Amino acid sequence: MEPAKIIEHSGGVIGVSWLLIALPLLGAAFLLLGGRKTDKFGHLLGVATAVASFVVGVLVFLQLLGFDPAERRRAVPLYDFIPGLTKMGLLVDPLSISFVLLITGVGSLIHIYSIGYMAHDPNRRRFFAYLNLFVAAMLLLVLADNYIGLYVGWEGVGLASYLLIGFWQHKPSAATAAKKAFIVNRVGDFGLAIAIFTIFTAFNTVSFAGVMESGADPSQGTLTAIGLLLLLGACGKSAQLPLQSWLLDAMEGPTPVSALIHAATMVTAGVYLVTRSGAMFFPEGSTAAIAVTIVGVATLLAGAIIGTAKDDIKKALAGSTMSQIGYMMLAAGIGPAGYAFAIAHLITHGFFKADMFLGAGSVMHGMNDEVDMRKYGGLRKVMPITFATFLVGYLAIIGFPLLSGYFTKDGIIESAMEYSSTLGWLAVLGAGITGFYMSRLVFMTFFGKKRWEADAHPHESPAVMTWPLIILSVGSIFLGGFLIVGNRFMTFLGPAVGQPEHLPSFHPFSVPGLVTLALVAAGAALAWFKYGAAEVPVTAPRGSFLTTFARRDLYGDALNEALFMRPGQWLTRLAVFFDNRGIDGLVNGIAAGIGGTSGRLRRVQTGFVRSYALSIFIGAAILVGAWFVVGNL
Amino acid sequence: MNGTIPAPTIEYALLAPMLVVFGAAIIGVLVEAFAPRYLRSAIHKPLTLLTLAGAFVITIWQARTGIPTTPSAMGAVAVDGPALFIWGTILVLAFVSVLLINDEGHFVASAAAVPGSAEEERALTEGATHTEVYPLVLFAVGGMLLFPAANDLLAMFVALEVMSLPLYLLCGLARRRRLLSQEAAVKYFLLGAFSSAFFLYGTALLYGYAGSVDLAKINTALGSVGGQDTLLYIGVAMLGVGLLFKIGAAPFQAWKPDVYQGSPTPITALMASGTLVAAFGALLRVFWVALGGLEWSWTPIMWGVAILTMVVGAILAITQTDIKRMLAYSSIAHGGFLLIGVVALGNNQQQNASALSALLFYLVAYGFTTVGAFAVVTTVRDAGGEAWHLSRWAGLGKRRPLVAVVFSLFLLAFAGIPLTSGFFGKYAVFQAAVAAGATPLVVVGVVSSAIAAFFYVRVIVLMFFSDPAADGPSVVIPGGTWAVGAVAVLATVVLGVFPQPVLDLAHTAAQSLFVR
Amino acid sequence: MTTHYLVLSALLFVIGGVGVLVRRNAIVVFMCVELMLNACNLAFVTFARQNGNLDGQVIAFFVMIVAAAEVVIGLAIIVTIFRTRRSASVDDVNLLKY
Amino acid sequence: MHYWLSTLIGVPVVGAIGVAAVKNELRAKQATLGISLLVLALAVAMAVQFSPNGDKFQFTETYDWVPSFGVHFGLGVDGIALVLILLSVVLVPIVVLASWHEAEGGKRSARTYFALLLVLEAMMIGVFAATDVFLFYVFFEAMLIPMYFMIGSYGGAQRSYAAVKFLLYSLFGGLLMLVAVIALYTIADKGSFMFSDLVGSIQDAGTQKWLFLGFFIAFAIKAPLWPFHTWLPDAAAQAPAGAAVLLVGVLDKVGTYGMLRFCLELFPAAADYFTPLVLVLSVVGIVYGAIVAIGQTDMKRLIAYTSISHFGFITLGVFAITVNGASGATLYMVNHGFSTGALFLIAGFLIHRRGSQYISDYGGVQKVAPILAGTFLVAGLSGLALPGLNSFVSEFMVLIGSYETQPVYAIIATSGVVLAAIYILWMYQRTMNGPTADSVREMKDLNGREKWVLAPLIAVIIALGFFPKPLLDVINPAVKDSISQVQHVQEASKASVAQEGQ
Repeated sequence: MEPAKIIEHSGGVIGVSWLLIALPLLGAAFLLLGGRKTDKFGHLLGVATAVASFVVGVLVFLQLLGFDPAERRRAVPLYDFIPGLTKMGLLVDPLSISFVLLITGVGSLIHIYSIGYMAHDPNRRRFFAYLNLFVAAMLLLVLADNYIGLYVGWEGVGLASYLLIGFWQHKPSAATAAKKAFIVNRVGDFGLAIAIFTIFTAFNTVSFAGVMESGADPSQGTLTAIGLLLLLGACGKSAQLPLQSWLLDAMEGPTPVSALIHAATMVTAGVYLVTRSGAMFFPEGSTAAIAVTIVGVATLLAGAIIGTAKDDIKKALAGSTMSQIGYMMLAAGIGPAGYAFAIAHLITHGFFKADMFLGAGSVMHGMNDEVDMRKYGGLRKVMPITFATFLVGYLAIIGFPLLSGYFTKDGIIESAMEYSSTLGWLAVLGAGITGFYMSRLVFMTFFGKKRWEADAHPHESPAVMTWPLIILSVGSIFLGGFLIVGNRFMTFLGPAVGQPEHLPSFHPFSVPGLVTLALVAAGAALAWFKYGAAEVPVTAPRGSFLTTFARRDLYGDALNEALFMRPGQWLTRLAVFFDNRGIDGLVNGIAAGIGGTSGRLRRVQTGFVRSYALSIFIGAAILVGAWFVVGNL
Repeated sequence: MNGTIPAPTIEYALLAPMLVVFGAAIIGVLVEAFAPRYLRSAIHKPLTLLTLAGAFVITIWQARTGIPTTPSAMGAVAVDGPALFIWGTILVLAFVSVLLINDEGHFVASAAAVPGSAEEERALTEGATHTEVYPLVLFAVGGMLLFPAANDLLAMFVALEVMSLPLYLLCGLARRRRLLSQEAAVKYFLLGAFSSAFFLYGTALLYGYAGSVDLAKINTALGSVGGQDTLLYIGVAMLGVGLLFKIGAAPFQAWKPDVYQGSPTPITALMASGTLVAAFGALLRVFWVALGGLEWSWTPIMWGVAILTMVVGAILAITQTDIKRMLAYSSIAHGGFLLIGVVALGNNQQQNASALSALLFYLVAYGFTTVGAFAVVTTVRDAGGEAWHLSRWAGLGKRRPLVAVVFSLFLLAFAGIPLTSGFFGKYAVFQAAVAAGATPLVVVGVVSSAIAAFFYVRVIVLMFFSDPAADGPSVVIPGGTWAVGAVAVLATVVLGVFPQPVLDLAHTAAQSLFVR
Repeated sequence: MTTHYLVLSALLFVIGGVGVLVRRNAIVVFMCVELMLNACNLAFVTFARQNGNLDGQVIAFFVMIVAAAEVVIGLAIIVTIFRTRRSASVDDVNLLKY
Repeated sequence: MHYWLSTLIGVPVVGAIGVAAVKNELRAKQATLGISLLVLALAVAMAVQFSPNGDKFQFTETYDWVPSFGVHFGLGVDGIALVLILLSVVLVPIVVLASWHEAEGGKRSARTYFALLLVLEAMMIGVFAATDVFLFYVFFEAMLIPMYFMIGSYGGAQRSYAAVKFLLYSLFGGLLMLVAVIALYTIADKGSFMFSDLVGSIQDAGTQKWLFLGFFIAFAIKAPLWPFHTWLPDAAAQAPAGAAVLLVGVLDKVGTYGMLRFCLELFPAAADYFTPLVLVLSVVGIVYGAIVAIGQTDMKRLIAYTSISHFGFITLGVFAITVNGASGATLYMVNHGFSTGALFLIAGFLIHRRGSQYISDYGGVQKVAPILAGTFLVAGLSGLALPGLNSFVSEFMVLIGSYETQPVYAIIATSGVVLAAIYILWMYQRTMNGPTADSVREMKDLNGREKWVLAPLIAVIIALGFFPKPLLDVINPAVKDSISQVQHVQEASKASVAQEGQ
């Protein structure tokens, strides 16, 4: 089934859906421009705008549900953005509203959590301003009805991510990580930008509706090129190979940021992009779509491997995020059969990963911002709520039966199997590794003996931080089943992204499903033996070559450094040298040459009257000679 | 053959400006001879100024009553449109230069006294002055008037000498740095005499070729005489040497820096403006009236000379440290730019008129600016006279902003920056040359302009962007110099913003072309 | 027939010119210039003969007078500088250069 | 007959004379600010009367100036000129305010500085408003002089070297252009320098090429296009911040404006012929400027090199010969004026506080001066064309426009987007982030005057980022008109190729 037609809409809540973006944007502007005067209530205002946006989102959702499924794609024109190029408008459809609810919902929870987490930071107001800015940009990203609008949001979230990763900019590592995230994202944006150029050149429009309905029939090559370029953009934003390297460093940001941006929402923008463009540029079985699945699988394995070796709790979770997004990409590459699973997994992942990140934040909050899991241990007793919610998230991610992750991930694996058994089994393998590294994380943190630093006094976090955890863990438990069972989500999403002819049926005991469960269990057991039952050394053992390989992010940074940074620095020095000595040297050289000529030539003016007379004499002779020459021509 | 010689007819009215100047010069000599010493200065100053002003008024009157189309004085002098224009220009420039000369302190107390001797000391304490300067200047100006108007080569030779001989003397009369001044005089004299010998020999050969020294007849002969090309070529070349020497075109430019540097600055101003104008007038007349038929052969040579002159002038000026010497090289470069205009002369009537008017405009513009520049040079003084070394000018913009701004204006005009007279001058000449198909020459011209701009700009840098020295030079602006500066500024700005009236004038003058 | 006179005139001119270049004494240099002027005179007179008119001969008179005037000026200048420097060598006057 | 444009030029000229005559420095400054605001008000009043789809040139005034040369004092604006004039008149009061304490301490005359500023403003307006090629040239050259004095008298340690280099380089280009101007006049043989008379007067392609080169080199030096750029870092680094803003923000736009107006419209065939060359220079400039910028240690030099990169985008847009490209380029000229202007001004504030231009002398400024750092970041992000800020719209339009006809160049140019992130963010990190350096620990945040300087710039940067339509509506028709000439040539040559093929 093809995606439904887009209908222009005005009136109702959908007609003012721009409020979704405007509210947090105004919040950000007010907090940034208001300065210190707004310090007192800044965080509350930040939360209020996010929640208000969520309320609007719910109302929009409800109005949308009121329409016939085939009429649920509503375009809301706003204004003429770049005359001759594009108008700005919003597209409210099942896909975008799913994101809206995730972003504003999880976003609101994280806002609330941050009140507690950032309570002692002198710049809390600014933090909330940035969070609001992020929410606005992310909503623009998913709501824009055209690629340029999407691009604006796309880079906008990049900016917010930059600001938030570098929020503690006085730490050089944070500043560097922020810059790195932005630059690597820009590499992806380079692809996205060129994709948009190509789209405009081929279709003479950049709006989704325009592209879908345009009569233009560009060549297959063009379409593939657009697809691959979009994929490059998606890789940047979603930390997929080969543009994954920024995500682990991005953990320098405050933990709510990691939860909101680098787990639940922004990093999934690549999945959104692929899904949104799916019908147009990633048709089933096309080169571009295949590339998407390969990238997805490669990343899900790479992320999982990295996750196994990290001792930094946030980095381990970041590796996990990479890996989970790899699943989503894989699903998104499969086509209509995978879209619903991709987005559903995205949503459930948003819940359980945010849950775990916030949980990790809660742990750090109680442990003097210690992130090394080797210095945790046995925390389940001192932080019961954190532990409980974290455990829910953990079970959800490893796919413990009947929890959210179980349904969505299994859906992905099933559809991948159907699509290509190789990819499917690789995905199963990834699930097994997930079982290992997530268990390792949980055991090292909450079980075993205390390995705390002397001055650590772990305690449970305040209610403002634990309540969001509780709400998120509830979502982590039930959301998956709600969405998947009965193909509820697939039929909802269908009008927006298309759906397969035959809706899949859910087999709780399929072969791959059982194998997955077995592998996960094995992984968890291995983790128990190594990290639960055994003593965990406080300093990391050297480990094998493989461990080092994983610890060093599969040498991704080393590769970047060898391939881009070193040659880049060398090129920069060369260019500066060339500019100073070569081009400017030439300019100055000409000037110096003329000056030198002058200095030498003026010596001819000897001051002797006889030599002057000689010059006249010779001049006369030359003149006579010249006249004869010219005269006899 | 009864041996009667018919009395020549002389159109005294037409020659009046010249005659007035010469008459006044003779009166000046008589004043020197008979008037008591203390009165001389008081007589000379008004006399000279009134003479020049009067001659100018007569010139204007003549121009308004109608420009004659035939030569006067039995064909010896052609008072035609260009000549009248040039006369007017020279007279105004001379007037301005005399204002500069009037101010005390430029001339030696007693030229005969050995520098540093007791004799000189006495002359100084007595307050003696060389009032001979005034008749000498008038003679020189008279020569300048005759030079471009001379319609035969003999008259031209005589005019050349009448113009040059007083200048040789004037060059040696500087009050300060007398050794340099005397050296300038010797050099100028020897080389000038040397070059006029070439001029004369060229005249002789052309006389031999054409049977006449009348310019028009020489031109006629070009078409009719055959087989005498050797005489013609050598003659023309040698004539050219004499003329190019006077305008300071390369390779005959060597005297210019030395003489400009050594001479008393007011005299340099007179030479740099009046002599240049007169010499260009004569050059144009010779090449246009007498050698117009030979245009195809002198144009390429003129190209070469023009290029060489521009390049040498511009490049050598860069490393100069003496302000007057730098201006001398600048004058050489400008001579080169003017030669571009000469090249633009052709056989097409319309084109000739525009090239000629361009040259005339350029001469006016350049003349005023250069007088103004030298006037400023006289005002910046050290204990030992003018502050000649460029480094002494550092920070002048801070100490005396007005003087520095005025000087900068002149320098920018030299550089040809828009909204100054120099720009329109250059533009006019370049435009004429492009119209005549001499675009490559114009390209060389603009490249030279760019090089030349460097040393003008360098002086501005010194004046404004460098910090003043603790013992910087003092600035003394006597009344006459002040007036000169004002006139030059006015001319530079007005010609740069509203050039049309003068262009019209030059155009009218050029429309009639030189009388053939 | 007149060719010989012309050749002589040319020779005189060149001798004068070379004299200017090689002699150091200012007076001698100046005399060489006079020699060149006289060479011109000879040429004028010769050409007058050749062309059959009197212009050349008349010009010669003009030239003589101009030359005389030049002598007056020239000697005045040379004498002053001799008095100053006690030398009439043109090579000694080279303060102004470059 | 209206007198809008001559009034716009006349007011600052008269004002400059007045300011120079005022003895009291404070009065002089206030007067300058008042005059520049008056000019701004007048310009805005004029702009609202502009009708985008009306005549090509509006508010025209034509007087004979030098009839012998066919020169007119001809003024008039189309959309392109109008937005650039608006840019100029908006920037001048800002610069006046920013330069309030320039030349204080009595060493140099502040009155002169402000008088020069007003003279420069008049010339900037004149150069964009000139409809007579000769008049354009006059303004083109004459505007060098006030800028020369501003750099040379009020600049940094190397100021005289920089000023001379700037002047001579520009003068050289200008003189080459003069030859072309003369030749244009002569060959066209219309007896007039009016732009409207000269358009289409040169038909011969060979002649067009030579004339094109004459104009183009002058504009390429002015713009500055690689490899004629080396004067800019010196000039911009040495100029006082206010002068640097006008130099890079407006003066250099004359070059790109000239390309669009004169090179394309007067010599369409040559423009078509030279397009590949110009495109190569543009993309080299984009990448090269960015890479060299990354390697700079001096803040102002860095900003200057980023401008070289940005000028590459502008010329790329102009010579893409598409409406989007050229409109984007025109909008880019305006946007770049604002964003680089802001960068220079903020860098100037920083340098004024710390007394060093070297990036390494800073660090952690954000902690002590957050507002300063924030504005710097916004300006910087505008410099790297972040969506939502003004430069994005123009850069995207340029790229999309050039991609339509020149995909390869557009792709290479797009890599500049990545490089821009590197040079801006790295500079920001080194100056603003990290532990606070001892030398900046006492640094004050922006004061009231400085906030007033930056507020309008930041507001414009953001407003144009979301709502560029008012400018684009004015620019688009004018640009269409400008490039249509070249498009005709391209179509004709395509048609002839097609014919040969048959």
